[in-house]
Amino acid sequence: MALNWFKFASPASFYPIAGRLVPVFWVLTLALLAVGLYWGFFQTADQLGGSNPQKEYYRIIFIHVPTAWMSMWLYMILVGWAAIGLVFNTRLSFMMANAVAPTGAIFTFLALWTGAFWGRPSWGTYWDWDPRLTSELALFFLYIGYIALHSAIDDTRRADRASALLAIVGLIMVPVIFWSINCPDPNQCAALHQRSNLMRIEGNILFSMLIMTLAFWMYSFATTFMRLRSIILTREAESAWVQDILTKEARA
Amino acid sequence: MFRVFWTVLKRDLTLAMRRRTDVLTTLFFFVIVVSLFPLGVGTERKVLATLGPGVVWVAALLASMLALERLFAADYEDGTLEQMLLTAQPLSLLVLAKVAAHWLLTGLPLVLIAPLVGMQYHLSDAAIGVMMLSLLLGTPVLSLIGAIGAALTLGLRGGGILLSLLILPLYIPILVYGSGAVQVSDIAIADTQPYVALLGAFLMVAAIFAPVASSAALRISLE
Amino acid sequence: MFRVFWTVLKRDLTLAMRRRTDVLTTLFFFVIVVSLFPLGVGTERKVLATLGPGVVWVAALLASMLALERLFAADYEDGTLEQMLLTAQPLSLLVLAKVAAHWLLTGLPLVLIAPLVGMQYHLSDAAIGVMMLSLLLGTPVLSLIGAIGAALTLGLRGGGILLSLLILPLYIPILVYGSGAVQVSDIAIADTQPYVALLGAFLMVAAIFAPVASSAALRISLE
Amino acid sequence: MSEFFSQGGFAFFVWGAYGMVAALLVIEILQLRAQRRTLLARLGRLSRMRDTGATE
Amino acid sequence: MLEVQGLECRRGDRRLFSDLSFALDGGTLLHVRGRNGTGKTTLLRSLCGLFTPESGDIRWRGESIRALGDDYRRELLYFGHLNGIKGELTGIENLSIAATLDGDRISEDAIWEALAQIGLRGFEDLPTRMLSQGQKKRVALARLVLSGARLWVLDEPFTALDVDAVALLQRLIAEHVERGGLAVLTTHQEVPLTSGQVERLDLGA
Amino acid sequence: MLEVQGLECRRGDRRLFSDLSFALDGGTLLHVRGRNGTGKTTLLRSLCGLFTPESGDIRWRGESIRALGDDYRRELLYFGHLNGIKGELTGIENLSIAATLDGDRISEDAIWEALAQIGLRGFEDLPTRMLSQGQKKRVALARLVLSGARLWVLDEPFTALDVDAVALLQRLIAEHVERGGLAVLTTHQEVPLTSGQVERLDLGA
Ligand code: HEM
Ligand SMILES: Nc1ncnc2c1ncn2[C@@H]1O[C@H](COP(=O)(O)OP(=O)(O)OP(=O)(O)O)[C@@H](O)[C@H]1O
Ligand SMILES: Nc1ncnc2c1ncn2[C@@H]1O[C@H](COP(=O)(O)OP(=O)(O)OP(=O)(O)O)[C@@H](O)[C@H]1O
Ligand SMILES: [Mg+2]
Ligand SMILES: [Mg+2]
Repeated sequence: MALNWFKFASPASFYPIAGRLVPVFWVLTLALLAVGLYWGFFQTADQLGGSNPQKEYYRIIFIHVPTAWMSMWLYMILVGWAAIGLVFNTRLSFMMANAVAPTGAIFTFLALWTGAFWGRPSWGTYWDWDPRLTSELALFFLYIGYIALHSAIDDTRRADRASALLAIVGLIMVPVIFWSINCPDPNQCAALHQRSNLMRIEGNILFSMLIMTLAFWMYSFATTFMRLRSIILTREAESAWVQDILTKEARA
Repeated sequence: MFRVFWTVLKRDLTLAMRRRTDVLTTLFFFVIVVSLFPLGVGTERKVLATLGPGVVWVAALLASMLALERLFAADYEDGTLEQMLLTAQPLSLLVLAKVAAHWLLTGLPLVLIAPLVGMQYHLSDAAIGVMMLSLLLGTPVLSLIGAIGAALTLGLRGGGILLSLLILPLYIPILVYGSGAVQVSDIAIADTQPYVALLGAFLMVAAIFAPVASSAALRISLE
Repeated sequence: MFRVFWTVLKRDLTLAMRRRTDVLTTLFFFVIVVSLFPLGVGTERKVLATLGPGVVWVAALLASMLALERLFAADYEDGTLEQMLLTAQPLSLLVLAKVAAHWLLTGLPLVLIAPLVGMQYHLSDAAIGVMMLSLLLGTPVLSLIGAIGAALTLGLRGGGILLSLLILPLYIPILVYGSGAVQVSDIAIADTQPYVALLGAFLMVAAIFAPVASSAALRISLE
Repeated sequence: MSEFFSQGGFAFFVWGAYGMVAALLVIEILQLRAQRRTLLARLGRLSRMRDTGATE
Repeated sequence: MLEVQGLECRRGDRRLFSDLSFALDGGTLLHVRGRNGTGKTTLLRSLCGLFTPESGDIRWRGESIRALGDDYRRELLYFGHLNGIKGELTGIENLSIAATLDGDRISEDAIWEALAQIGLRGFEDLPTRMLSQGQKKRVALARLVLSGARLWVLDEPFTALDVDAVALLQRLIAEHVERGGLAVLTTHQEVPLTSGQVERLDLGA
Repeated sequence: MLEVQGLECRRGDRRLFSDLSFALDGGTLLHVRGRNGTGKTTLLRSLCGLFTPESGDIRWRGESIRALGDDYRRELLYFGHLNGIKGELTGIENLSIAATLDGDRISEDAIWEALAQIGLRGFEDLPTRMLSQGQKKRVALARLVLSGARLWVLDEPFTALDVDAVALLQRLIAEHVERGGLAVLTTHQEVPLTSGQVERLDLGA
């Protein structure tokens, strides 16, 4: 069984599977985006009352929260693959980690951007040194560091392992960073930010937010697999099966 | 085991003594960066006093980071690092000894020169005391964490700026508590204790885990 | 003559585009350093607004200086710099073109990202405008002066920190007038003109003399 | 319709946020496609070159 | 004693060799040969555990060298392209630090003796950066005299050495093999090896 | 045409050679020889004006090369230990930039032609870092085909080249000398030089 799994995890067998899955993910992405956006813009109230009144700008939530979530989930996925690669020395997992990183960095940037565009009308400022914001920024730097380190090393294998280690160290540090900014004064650590609560969010809003999150998941799968295919081709360029593909492409 | 630690530590100190400039440059870099700020920000006493702790700490971060670039580089280039990987000693012990030597040569001078710098920023005596203490506890953590980055970027082109990209975000907690301690010290001295305790805790944790991570990084970089 | 300038400029830009990270690292280093300060100094709006100009300028100084380390290094290592010395073109023209390319890749991005950074420090729109203008005029001067240092330290070990010792003191006038302009802009916009005029004058002088000095330094370093 | 686009006067913020998301995602897709195309072209050329090199 | 099974090594995206197997007993010398870039250095570094092969096993006395770790490294002496000596330290200092790290307790007299034997009498306490290229290499080779390692892995040990030094090194290797030691080496120049059982391995043929 | 008088060069604190004098006319090849570290490279770099000698004169057409400056460099082509080509650029880009900097206006066709002549057909627009060591050296050598320089200074041009390339380069040098050009070169391996008037200079003998 384990042997089977490793066979499946070889680049040669994963390449065509990924190729077949990509269009499926694209269709799902478009469908979910359509539903989510429609619901978000036309099935929700224009203004929110309550303790924290919000005007139309709250609609940024439908992209802000999903991008913010994706940025963190994708980082965990990246670290997961990196760790598997380091432990089991499997090439495909490093390629996965590599393929995830740019998409994750983009989502992180988008979380920052959409958050800023939400903050201006809501808090009256684009940016503040709030712990959550700051640690999102630190996460962005970690993504960039991962990508920069990987591309600075010419030897792919060393690049894979070195940046994997960096990602793992980063994963340990992110909570520490978050906590240190959240609690800069250990004398009064009680004044923790209150965490937002999904349960309090109104049904329609919650629905389109979750649909948009799903759409971004599908989008991440699609782009990651596309990138993965390119990476596999580059790295396996001299193996026979890639040569076969190339001759087929040339004829087509 | 202690004998090995001591041998490596003495070796690195001897090497540094035989080519002295490497030590002084870090110190001067620190002093220059700290002195630049009043030029950029203006020289009002009150502004400077609020700024002081933060500036000193950021300058310490930058200085320690730039010096780290050379932590393993010389040994890497002449092949002695490779030989260290092949000895029957735990690599993380050797790394710890090298980091200790590095800190003695680049971190400790920053601690000792801190009073001078504090005066430039019109800090109170109490604040200067706390600043020295926080630097004493904080700079070793910087060296320890930075060693991981130095090991990862060993022998790469553009190493310096890449290293800072990797390491500076990880320095944030030290910066927050280090400068926090100094800022608080101006209000009531008793309050600084939790900061110091936290920095001490960071130091313990880093001293245990960073050498392990660095030696893993070294093994990767030397393939 | 313009053809030669353009060839070298295009060459360096092409090279940078073919290995993109070198460009991005400088930019991110700048952003990281700027982002560290509020964590060290505290996040009060008013403090940050006074600090902003100085911090941005010091960060620009450091970023530009660290990037300069690589200005001639790659060409030195693969021998193309040597070949440039042997062409029948005035070396200072080639140096000027290389510095121009370097500024387009590392200085201009700083100018363009300044609004974002200004926002982090809650600067007013007018101040952000002046900051961009002062960076636009000041960063080329940094690159030009730094080129001399980069040429002098070519191929030395510990180059990075040595370079900063040589160059940072020379950067002081730019720092003073650059950050001065931004600070003044918050009071009355008309007043910034003399600062801008001075920065412009520095730029003219540096553009004329720095390439000559750098090419002399290059000839010395390549012996 | 114009009411929808004005988003209660917050058009800049709402569309600024959505616009950046749309722009970056589209750019990523385009970049991925371009990357694949150049990669295939390069690898194809390399393999053809290797073939001719072998016959030389 | 040293067994290699189904070894495959890659560098970058290129496979250097695959399915390489051999077994060596005590008293053997393995001469690895091949053109530039065929992976000799990579093979030697894999044998030392400095390079992780793509697949395959390397065993020492029947156990995987990964699992053995420090116990393997205690029996190993590697001599690579770089000398591994510090230019700022004297020959004596270099060798005594190396000995401490190897876990050997060697008296200073023994080190003076070794340096004399290798032809560096009078240069013992000069910083090694003041020595010529060949003399630097000799300092590094003095470790061969001092070390009690069972397995010697030598990557092009003869470069930069003059005729006398080459002869001396050949004698050292021969004595090591006679004592039941194992040696793996690469050289480009054809050097006649005098003793014990010699095996040859051609890479990239 | 090229005259050297009483040349003395130092490196660090060591005098490499002193009182070196020779004069070369058009159609001559000077072969500089000597052991490692005797100062061959230093001499060649002095001839190019890259290294300032301690004392002595170097003249070209009767005038000091310092005074000539750009006019001398226009007639000079130097080929050192380093190839002087950028790995990120293609062969075509490398050569056309080099030509522009040399002040020659060379059409792109001529460059393609030169690369083909030097045996790089099919590799013209690959980044040169993807080429093997010998192919990289060939790209650099294509400059010899394109250049109109009168004086060639070549420092160990034959290393890393295979037999075909060595023959090609010998032919290029011979043709250059036949056309009345001047060439100064060093090589360690004895390479038979076929044409024109050959002079030899032994350093550190
Ligand atoms: C640049 C500015 C901002 C950044 C970087 C940012 C970042 C984040 C991150 C990282 C999360 C996910 C947190 C988690 O799941 O634990 C998040 C969630 C959220 N953010 Fe923001 N944010 C920003 C501005 C804002 C603003 C201005 C608002 C609203 C006024 C806002 C409202 C929310 C809400 C409601 C959530 C969902 C909370 C949850 O489910 O935990 N954010 N943001
Ligand atoms: N750090 C590296 N990154 C990527 N590829 C490398 C690296 N080091 C070596 N290689 C490649 O691996 C191959 C084998 O290198 P190796 O050093 O093992 O060869 P070798 O047989 O020792 O050659 P030589 O005779 O020149 O010493 C070469 O083609 C080289 O280009
Ligand atoms: N940058 C330098 N600084 C100080 N000394 C140097 C430098 N470069 C070379 N030398 C010394 O100058 C001497 C001559 O060097 P040079 O490179 O001219 O020798 P060479 O004859 O070309 O040797 P090879 O055959 O190895 O190329 C050598 O002894 C060397 O140690
Ligand atoms: Mg080798
Ligand atoms: Mg030479």
